[in-house]
Amino acid sequence: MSKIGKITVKDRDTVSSLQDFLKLLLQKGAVEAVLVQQRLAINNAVMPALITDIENLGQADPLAPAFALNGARMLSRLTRKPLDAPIAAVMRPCEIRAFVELVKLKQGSVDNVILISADCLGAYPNNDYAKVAGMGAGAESTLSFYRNIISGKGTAAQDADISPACKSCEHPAAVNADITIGLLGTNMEENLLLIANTPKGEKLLADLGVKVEDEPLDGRKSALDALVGERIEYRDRMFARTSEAVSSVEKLMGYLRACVNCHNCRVACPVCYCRECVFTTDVFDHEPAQYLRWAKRRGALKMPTDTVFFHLTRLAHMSAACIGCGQCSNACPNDVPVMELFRTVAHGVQGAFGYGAGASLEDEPPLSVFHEKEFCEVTGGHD
Amino acid sequence: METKTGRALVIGAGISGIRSALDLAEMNYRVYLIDKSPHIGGILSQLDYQFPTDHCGMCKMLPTIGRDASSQFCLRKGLFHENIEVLPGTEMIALEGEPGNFKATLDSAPTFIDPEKCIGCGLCSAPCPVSLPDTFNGGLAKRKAVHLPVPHNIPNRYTIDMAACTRCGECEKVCPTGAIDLKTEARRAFKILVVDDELVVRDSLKEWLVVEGFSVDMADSGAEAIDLVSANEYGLVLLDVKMPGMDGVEALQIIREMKPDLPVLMMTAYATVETAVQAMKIGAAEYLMKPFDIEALNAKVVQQYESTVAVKGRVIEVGAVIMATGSDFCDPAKIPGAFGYDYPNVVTGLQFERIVSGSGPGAGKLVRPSDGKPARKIAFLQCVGSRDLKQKADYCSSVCCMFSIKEALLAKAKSGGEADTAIFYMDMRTFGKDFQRYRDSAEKESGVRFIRSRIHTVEPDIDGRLSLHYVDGEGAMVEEIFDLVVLAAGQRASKGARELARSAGVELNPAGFCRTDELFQSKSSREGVFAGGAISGLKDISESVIQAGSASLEASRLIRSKGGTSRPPEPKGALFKDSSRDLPRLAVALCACASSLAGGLDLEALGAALSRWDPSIRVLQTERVCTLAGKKSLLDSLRDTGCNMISIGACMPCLYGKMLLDLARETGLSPGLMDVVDIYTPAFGRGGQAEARVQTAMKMSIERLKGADPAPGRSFNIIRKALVIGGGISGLTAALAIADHGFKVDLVEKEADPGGLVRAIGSTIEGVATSGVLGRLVSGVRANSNISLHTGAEVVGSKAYQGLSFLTTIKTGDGETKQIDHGVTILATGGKEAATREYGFGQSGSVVTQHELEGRLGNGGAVGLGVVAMIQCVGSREEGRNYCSRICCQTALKNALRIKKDNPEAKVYIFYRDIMTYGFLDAYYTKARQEGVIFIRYSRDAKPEVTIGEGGKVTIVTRDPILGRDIAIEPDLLVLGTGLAPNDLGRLGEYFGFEVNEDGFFREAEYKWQPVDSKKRGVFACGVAHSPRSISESIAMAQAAAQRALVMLNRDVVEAGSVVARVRHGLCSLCERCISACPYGARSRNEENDRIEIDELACQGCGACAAVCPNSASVVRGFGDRQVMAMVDAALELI
Amino acid sequence: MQCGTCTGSCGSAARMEHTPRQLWRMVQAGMKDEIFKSRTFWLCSSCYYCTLRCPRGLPLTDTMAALKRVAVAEGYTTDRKSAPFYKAFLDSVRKYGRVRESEMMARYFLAVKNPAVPLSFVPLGMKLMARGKMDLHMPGFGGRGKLDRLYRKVMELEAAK
Amino acid sequence: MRYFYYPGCSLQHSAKEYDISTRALMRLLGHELMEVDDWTCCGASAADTSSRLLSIALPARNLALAQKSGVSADILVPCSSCYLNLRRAEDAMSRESGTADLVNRALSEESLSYSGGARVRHLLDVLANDMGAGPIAAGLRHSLSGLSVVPYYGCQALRPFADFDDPERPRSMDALIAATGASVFDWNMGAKCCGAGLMTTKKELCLDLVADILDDAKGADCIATVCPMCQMNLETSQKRISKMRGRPLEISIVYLPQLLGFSLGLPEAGLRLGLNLALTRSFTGRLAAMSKQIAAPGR
Repeated sequence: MSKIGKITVKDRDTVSSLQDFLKLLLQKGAVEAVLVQQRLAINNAVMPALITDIENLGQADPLAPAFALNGARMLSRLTRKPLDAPIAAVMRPCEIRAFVELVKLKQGSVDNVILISADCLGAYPNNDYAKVAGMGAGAESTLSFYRNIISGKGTAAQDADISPACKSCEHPAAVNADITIGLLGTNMEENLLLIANTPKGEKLLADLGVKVEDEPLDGRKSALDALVGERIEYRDRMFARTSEAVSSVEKLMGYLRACVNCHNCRVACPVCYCRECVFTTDVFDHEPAQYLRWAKRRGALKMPTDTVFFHLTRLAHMSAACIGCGQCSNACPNDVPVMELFRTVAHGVQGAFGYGAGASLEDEPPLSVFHEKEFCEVTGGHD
Repeated sequence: METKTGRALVIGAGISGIRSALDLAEMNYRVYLIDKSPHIGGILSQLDYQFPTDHCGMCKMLPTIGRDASSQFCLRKGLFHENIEVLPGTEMIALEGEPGNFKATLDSAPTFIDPEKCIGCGLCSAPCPVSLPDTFNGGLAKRKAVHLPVPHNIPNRYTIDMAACTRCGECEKVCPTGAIDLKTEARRAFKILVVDDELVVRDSLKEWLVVEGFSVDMADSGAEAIDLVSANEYGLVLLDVKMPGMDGVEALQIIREMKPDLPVLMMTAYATVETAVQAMKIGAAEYLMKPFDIEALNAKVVQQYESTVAVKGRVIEVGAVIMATGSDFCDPAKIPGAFGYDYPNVVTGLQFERIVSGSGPGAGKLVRPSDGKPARKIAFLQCVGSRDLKQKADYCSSVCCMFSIKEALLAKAKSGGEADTAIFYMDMRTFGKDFQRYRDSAEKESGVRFIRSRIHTVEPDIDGRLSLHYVDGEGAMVEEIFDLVVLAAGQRASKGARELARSAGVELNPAGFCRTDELFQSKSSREGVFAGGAISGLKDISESVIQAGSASLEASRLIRSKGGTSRPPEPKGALFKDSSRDLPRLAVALCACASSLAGGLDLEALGAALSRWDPSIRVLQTERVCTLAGKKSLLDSLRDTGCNMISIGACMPCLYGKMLLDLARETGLSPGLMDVVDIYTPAFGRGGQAEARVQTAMKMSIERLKGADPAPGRSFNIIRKALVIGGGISGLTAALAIADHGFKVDLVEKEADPGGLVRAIGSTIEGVATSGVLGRLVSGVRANSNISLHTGAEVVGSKAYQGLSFLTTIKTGDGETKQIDHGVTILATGGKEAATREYGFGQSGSVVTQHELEGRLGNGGAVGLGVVAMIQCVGSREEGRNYCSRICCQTALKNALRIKKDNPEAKVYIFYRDIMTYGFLDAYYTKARQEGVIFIRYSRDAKPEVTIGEGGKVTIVTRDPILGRDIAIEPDLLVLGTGLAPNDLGRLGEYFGFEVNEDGFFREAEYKWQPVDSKKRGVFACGVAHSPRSISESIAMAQAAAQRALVMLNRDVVEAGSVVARVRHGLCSLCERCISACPYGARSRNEENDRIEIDELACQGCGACAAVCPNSASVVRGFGDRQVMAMVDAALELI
Repeated sequence: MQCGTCTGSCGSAARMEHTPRQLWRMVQAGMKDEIFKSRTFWLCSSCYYCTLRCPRGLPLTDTMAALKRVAVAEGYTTDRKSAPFYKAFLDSVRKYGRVRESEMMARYFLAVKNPAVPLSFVPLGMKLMARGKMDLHMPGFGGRGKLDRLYRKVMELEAAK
Repeated sequence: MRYFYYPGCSLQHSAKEYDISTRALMRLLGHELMEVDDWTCCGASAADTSSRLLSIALPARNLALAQKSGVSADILVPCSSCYLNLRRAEDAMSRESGTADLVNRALSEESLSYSGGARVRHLLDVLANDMGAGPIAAGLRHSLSGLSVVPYYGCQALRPFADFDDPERPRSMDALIAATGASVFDWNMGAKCCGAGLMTTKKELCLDLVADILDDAKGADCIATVCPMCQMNLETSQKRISKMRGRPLEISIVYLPQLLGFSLGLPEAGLRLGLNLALTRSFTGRLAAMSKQIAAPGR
């Protein structure tokens, strides 16, 4: 049973109460720095920052429904070599899961890192968030987001809604963070839960002097189940739609027609960890004569070339590690529904291997384990 | 002493022969590898699946360093190594001279199809009117008289079964290359004299023989026969035994005196068989029984005829001979008695393998031979023709238990788990490494039923099914109906063993196997002639491979001692021009005969199309490029082109391994810049697409060559010294073997005296005192100036450097540390008798281990013992130590027999689970029972209960499974067979980079094919450190390990293959996936410079790393991304 | 080897208290009393199937005979019929050199002392008699004690062994 | 050919017809039988229960008698049990020198001795291998065409000495029966045990064994035997067995020489079918009909 502590919310200001908790981390010297979303002075934009000064935590807004980029890549940069001192990273569940994948790919380490994650009720696509948050309104937009949810108004606001990735996300709570900040199953305008999922998390709460108890979490569980249920329903409709949309090579080409080979999706993808993508190497520096030959063969050659190949390759490489954060779609300048395609394929791939990307550090990635008797129907024999 | 390149003859090209030949070839000896059959591979050419992986894996025996010297394709298909001359269809008929200087006479079977001309097209087979049972498929299918002996061989040449051939000549007519010559003239010239007093017999024989194409004379009496023989040249005489006047035997005697080389076949009625047998003793070749079975008669006559037209008398000079003709299976249908083995749905294990083989008669479907219906209930009967005194087979065939378990699992797999499989056995002999766990998992996880009952008779049921009666565990008679019954047909000495023994001048044991030294099992009775593999006894693949290694080691040692050297490795690389800086200029040669075979492919059009595809290439038209003439004409036309790459479009690319190397030597181009493309197969079938497919194949080849990397593999330094850890029997043997080859050896032993486990053993079960051999080895080691023996010492650290180079630190007895540099390491750390707390051990002086008993018996301890009980498998073959220690059953029998000998009145009870007297050891089990030792079985779930009473009095209560009730025994002495446990390997694995299995034994690279190698290059293991084994088995393994080490030590440098992986560090994200994907442990992360590094010697170029790497930071030489993509593009061009 | 072939081949095994395999085990274990209290070995009809089939070539049928012999010699009488029958037979032979079936059966019936036994053979006797196959006369040759000397000597030699 | 003839006790009494038909058949086929002078019982299965030595000595006495006559000929034995005992004695006498010594000491009481070398042959062996089907086919008088004959061999002619036939799937009677024109009934019980001497002491068991045999022979016209014990066991309890099994299992049982003799035209005096205990009415009827048809000789 998890150890549960509480943050009492003062003045129904969830954001500043959470800031106070994060300040405590630095005050008590539990960590040297905190990686967390903070609100920038200009344009009311929200971006991750590595904060060492307590004062700067006054701008921290981990609950903002903004998701500029997947922070797992930032954290991987911080932890590729051993850290001298502990840091805390406050991230969304999908960021935590991406980070778990990166750790398994030796792109980061959990040593000296405390992972903190608040229940995630979704985030807006980047363009929409600017609209929703307005200019200069500070954290008020964050508080109103949650008020709307509590009052049953939902997440839609000003012609915008949280992204399809969030709507189809079945992991609103990070079970593999050291500390989960619980919004569900409690009245978040009065109390936030501090759930220690790991010995590391328990130790932190103890160090901070947070009073903990073995409280049953029935209310939280039913709230979570309800939310996940909704999302799975949405997800499965999305899968069905997408599967149909790409059910043949021709349809797939149509699905990806708007791709301009900008590779933004790859850059935004937290688990696409290659230092340099093979599509940017000389392998794809085709001989000029080659284009003409291809064109002759078919009568017409779609330009740019290698777009479908690019997405298929990325699917081949990364669908086993895809954690479904949706940053690919977020990054696409031409609104190619990349996330939908990836999630649909990833669901099949991960299901086939009985693997859940980001679920646990212990599960070996499918491609790194070898089972003698696996996929007989594919390998064409008993062996 | 004159030195010359050592040569060796290896007889038998099965698994053992191939191992021995490769061993010696890798040592740079010249090797002749001969086999009676027209193909290599032996029995394994028929087996697709092998324990423990249920795959093949024979290719793992190919050289792992200096790989480019050998072909790199499936060993079941063919073998090419530059130092090996493979001579199929060849027998040794005489061996003269001295060890080191033998002259071996070889006869080759007559070739009715010229292998140089046969291209394996198969046109000859279609019109052949003869249909007979296909031996390759165990008679389950039919084949023609002109046939492929093994369907998957490379090169695959047809042969004619002359005994079945009707000489209709149809095949001769259709052969496109004129390869077939039935030699009808030779047959007519072969004159046969028929001698019989009965006119009817003479006439009918003459009629048959003339039809068969022979010339026949007749004589009606012995006297007339002698006149005719003196006046004419006959090829053969058929001589009646019983004739008035001079009888057959008398006539034979005279004929023998006149013409000793003239073969005579005796003809006899049933009544005079004994006379005919007598006649064979005075030189008759064979006898035939009247009334004649025409086919049998014909076969024998043809056999004689063929031996006269055989290519005779090639004499080769060799220093040593290795006999590796393996063993055969008995034919259950020929076992006298009504066992019901002749129903159509009763098959042998081998036939079963063919049934489930993809190249078998049913394309691998699990069906019954009688009607092709699925076989869903399958019984496996063990010990058919083994452990059967009536068959004069007082031995265990050693391999069948595992064979049957594997087949039962195959049946499960092939049927999707649906098939019910039951193995009927007496003792399940899972005595090898990991056998027991395999069996357990077959039983528990796959649901194979194990029923301890010997089935006597298979009875027919309705609808082709079979009924078996057996006594079940409760002692009740049960009848069960099966679809298919599979017989574990016992092993027999190989069919030609007797003739071979005669021509090689070696002795056989009573079972017909080669008689060997009791401890040095590769030594035959003739110096210089060695036994490799199953010819020396009953052996599975792993043991055969070890035994073959032992034989090649001994052969090498002998050749060397007689002044033969290993040829120094030829400098490679320098031979070939470095064209890496030249622009690629590619020639394409298209062979016309491939096109004519494929039905008139338009090569001009093809050439034009290729020129359009890449105008820079040069197209040459050629023909019969696979022949010497064709090669020469190709060379001529190549000469002026200035091309530095060539792609040859022809048939059967695999044929070209050796030719490409020749071509390379003559042109100076690297073989890596040549390619042979099969344009024959793609031209077949499917209508108008033929041209397109051939074009595609050629274009792919062109693209492949354009991207090829011709640089030879890198060479690495090797320190030509060995470290042997452990000074027991294995370590001593290995150290001496290496030192005798002139290399320095450091031998590290942790005890003050060498000898290890063997010191606790007085003698072997065969009665050989161990002190003798141990003494000889120890004094040999001490006297050998190449060996530094460090006693009381242990390894405290080691570091590996690039190439084959280790620096190892040892701490000697007096606390000093020493550093030893060496290139190879042999682990021979041995084991110990396992400790136990079970069955009251330690609570009573009457409870002892087998070793303790052995000590007592040595001092007359048997006298005064009334009742002795022994419990086997103490703490073993169950989780904890779930393996068979292999030696405990024989130790128990040895000690029990000793007790019975010293004190016949003593009663000895042995409580056992399965008696593991594999091979010839089974005779001791027989003997023990004859001597009155009583064997009582118990099961893992119901062990004997031992209570220790007052004064240490021992009582054993156990349930006798036969009587079905408890029995109690109060022995004076309870002896526990606790088995062997490995010595603690400490950090050695870490130091030398090998793995240890869950039981603490060394983990070999591959159980069957690389039993003494570790995955780490240059690190080997032998003896009990590897797995429990007897003294002779340890010695053989030590020799095999030394052999593997010598292959490396014998080189100035070690060459990696040219196809190896490479890392593009600039692209690498250090995700380390390639490290876990590499099956050879060739990759590691260098923590100092944060790079992935490749051990090029370990890398075998398999490409797993390149496949797992997402951005081609890991690449395999010769398989670049652009190159492969260009090939893919070429492949898709015309689709 | 305890493979069970003997039991599996035995036509009488189903009616034996101990199967042949068990019997051999009991012999090994020296369970003499129990063996001779059972009728197992008396059920052996000497069909020699077990001998034929035993993979170890053991003379099993002969061993059964040996058990019968020991049983007779040591006076085990579990089987009330067998021993008297064979004794009657041999006595008849001793006396006449050849078996006189009628006299032999009479001796046997007397020995088993069970009136039901002879009655069960009445139908057969009647049939045989009807066809003149029962020789009710004294034998035409031989005389008393035809093989006395041979028997005596054999017993003597047997005892001396 | 000349053979010593050892009829054995049964053939004197209960198996008279076997003795008579054997002698008649052999004479008809032109062979001479010399009855061993003063022969005595072979000990049957009884001697072995008393003394192994006796079980060897009794048959060895007869071998000694044959040897004493000075004639060299095989010893023909129609009774399987006698055959086995004589054969076994021969085997023991020539292979175990100790036994041979003791036995000869016993035999010396009657001034007899046996030095080994006798060839003990079962009647079936002689019929199948020395004569073969040829003479039968050649001399056929009454074709048995239409008759289905079951070859039943029993145990002791075949086992443990597999001298002349496969001990589990015997075939030697096939050609002989076929030569008479009859068809050979295809079954698997030819070498199974009838219970032999157990009929006296272990009747229940024995009836079971016989019942199995009769059950499998159902559909045939008669069973041909080559052993008095088998014959008697198969003959005597057919009614009881039919009741036991709840179906009619009556079938005619004849000795092989009777069958062969009949087909060669031997009169009843040489066959004595009248002495058989189990002949069905229909069978005797068919034989009677056949005896009126004369086959073309020399087929």
